[in-house]
Amino acid sequence: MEPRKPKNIFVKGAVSASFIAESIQKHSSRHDIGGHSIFLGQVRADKVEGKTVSAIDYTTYEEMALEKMHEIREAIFAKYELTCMHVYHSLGKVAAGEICLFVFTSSAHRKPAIAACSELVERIKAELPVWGKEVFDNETYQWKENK
Amino acid sequence: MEPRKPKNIFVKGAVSASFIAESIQKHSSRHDIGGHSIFLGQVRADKVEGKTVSAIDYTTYEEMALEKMHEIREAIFAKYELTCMHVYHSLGKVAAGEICLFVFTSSAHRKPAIAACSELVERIKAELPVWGKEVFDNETYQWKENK
Amino acid sequence: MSSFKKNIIVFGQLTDIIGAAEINFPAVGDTDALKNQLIAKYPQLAELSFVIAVDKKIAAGNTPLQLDSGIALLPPFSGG
Amino acid sequence: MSSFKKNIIVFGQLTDIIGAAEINFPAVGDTDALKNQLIAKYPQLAELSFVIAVDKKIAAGNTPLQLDSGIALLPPFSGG
Repeated sequence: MEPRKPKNIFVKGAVSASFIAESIQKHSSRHDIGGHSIFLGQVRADKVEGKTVSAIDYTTYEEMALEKMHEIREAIFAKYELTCMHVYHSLGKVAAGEICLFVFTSSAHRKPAIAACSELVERIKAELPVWGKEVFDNETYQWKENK
Repeated sequence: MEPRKPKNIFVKGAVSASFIAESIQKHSSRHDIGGHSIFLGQVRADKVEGKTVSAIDYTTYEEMALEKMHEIREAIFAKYELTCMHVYHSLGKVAAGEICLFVFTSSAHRKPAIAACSELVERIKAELPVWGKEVFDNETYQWKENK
Repeated sequence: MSSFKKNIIVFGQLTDIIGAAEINFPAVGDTDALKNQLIAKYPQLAELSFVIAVDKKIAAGNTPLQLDSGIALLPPFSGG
Repeated sequence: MSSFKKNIIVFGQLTDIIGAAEINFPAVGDTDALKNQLIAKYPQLAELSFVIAVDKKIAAGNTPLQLDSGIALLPPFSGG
């Protein structure tokens, strides 16, 4: 069997609600799926010393991120009984209120889908070489820190 | 303060992908949200003794279900720091491949959204007086059992 | 006398056993008595796990019934 | 001699400190030596936690560098 090829997860700008709807809709032909779990990261307009975050500008070390994502994907597929797994992460500017991360897992039963989605989100945040620059309304910025 | 009124969670037939997209889109004006967690229940075309499930026909004891859902909602809001919580459950026939349950939680941070969504799904399945009748392709049926 | 009969609403697979979504049943004093009389009339109920809801709350243990109590028979839930 | 210099790619807030997304830096034998020389040239790096990736893998402990190793400087990740 040929190994799965690393898939691109990066999209330019925000993930739209209609893109999410299309992804969900595509799974209606998979009659072995009983549950989908979705996580969406949304850009918050945090206030820092009187300034407000208006957008996050994302960059990545793409080749490394895709290799790492491939490794995470294989590990999650090995650990949970999933039918599908999809991950999309924004690059470039994503305005406050827009979606920057879309993680989507499906399974015959709810528990693997939910557990896999949650673990994927944690691993993506901790292990993918992606950086967010929080751009303020006055054009200054600070580098985002994940907690 | 007036207590929150029980909200109706029931929708006739399947939950459409476009309805889910609209629900997500509505939250783009909430700039205090950092993460959304969504669970979707989808009808599986299970095979039982040579017959295939073509749809699930849902019924409920509506007044009791809405009171119970209200109680669950209040408990989840008290337990987790959420900005929003939405639950939609189908009544009547939902065909294989269609969505019958849509649970949607949002929070400033991912962890409360994910934990609340997962707990909501468990409580909805265990505590809401809702019954699914699995209708087979030959018009016979069996009553669904939750595990 | 009709004042000593109560409407009981019935859900899920219990409607198959009882043959209706609502029955008119002689009033009894508590949920244990009701359960016994229901099983006497519909023996198949003994094979099925079901609970009695009184005024939209599941009766935990034997629960007294008032003449105006709303009674429902609920088989195991299977929503979602 | 240019063959003893290496391109190093730089990400996130490190680009602010180093002032570029890519630098040409004298080749050294291992990642500890590289880190020391980088801090000597860019003292602000000492205040920041960062890791060195060698051929797209984070160097765990001191890692020997080949002349053809792909080197990248990665500040703490903040995706999602």
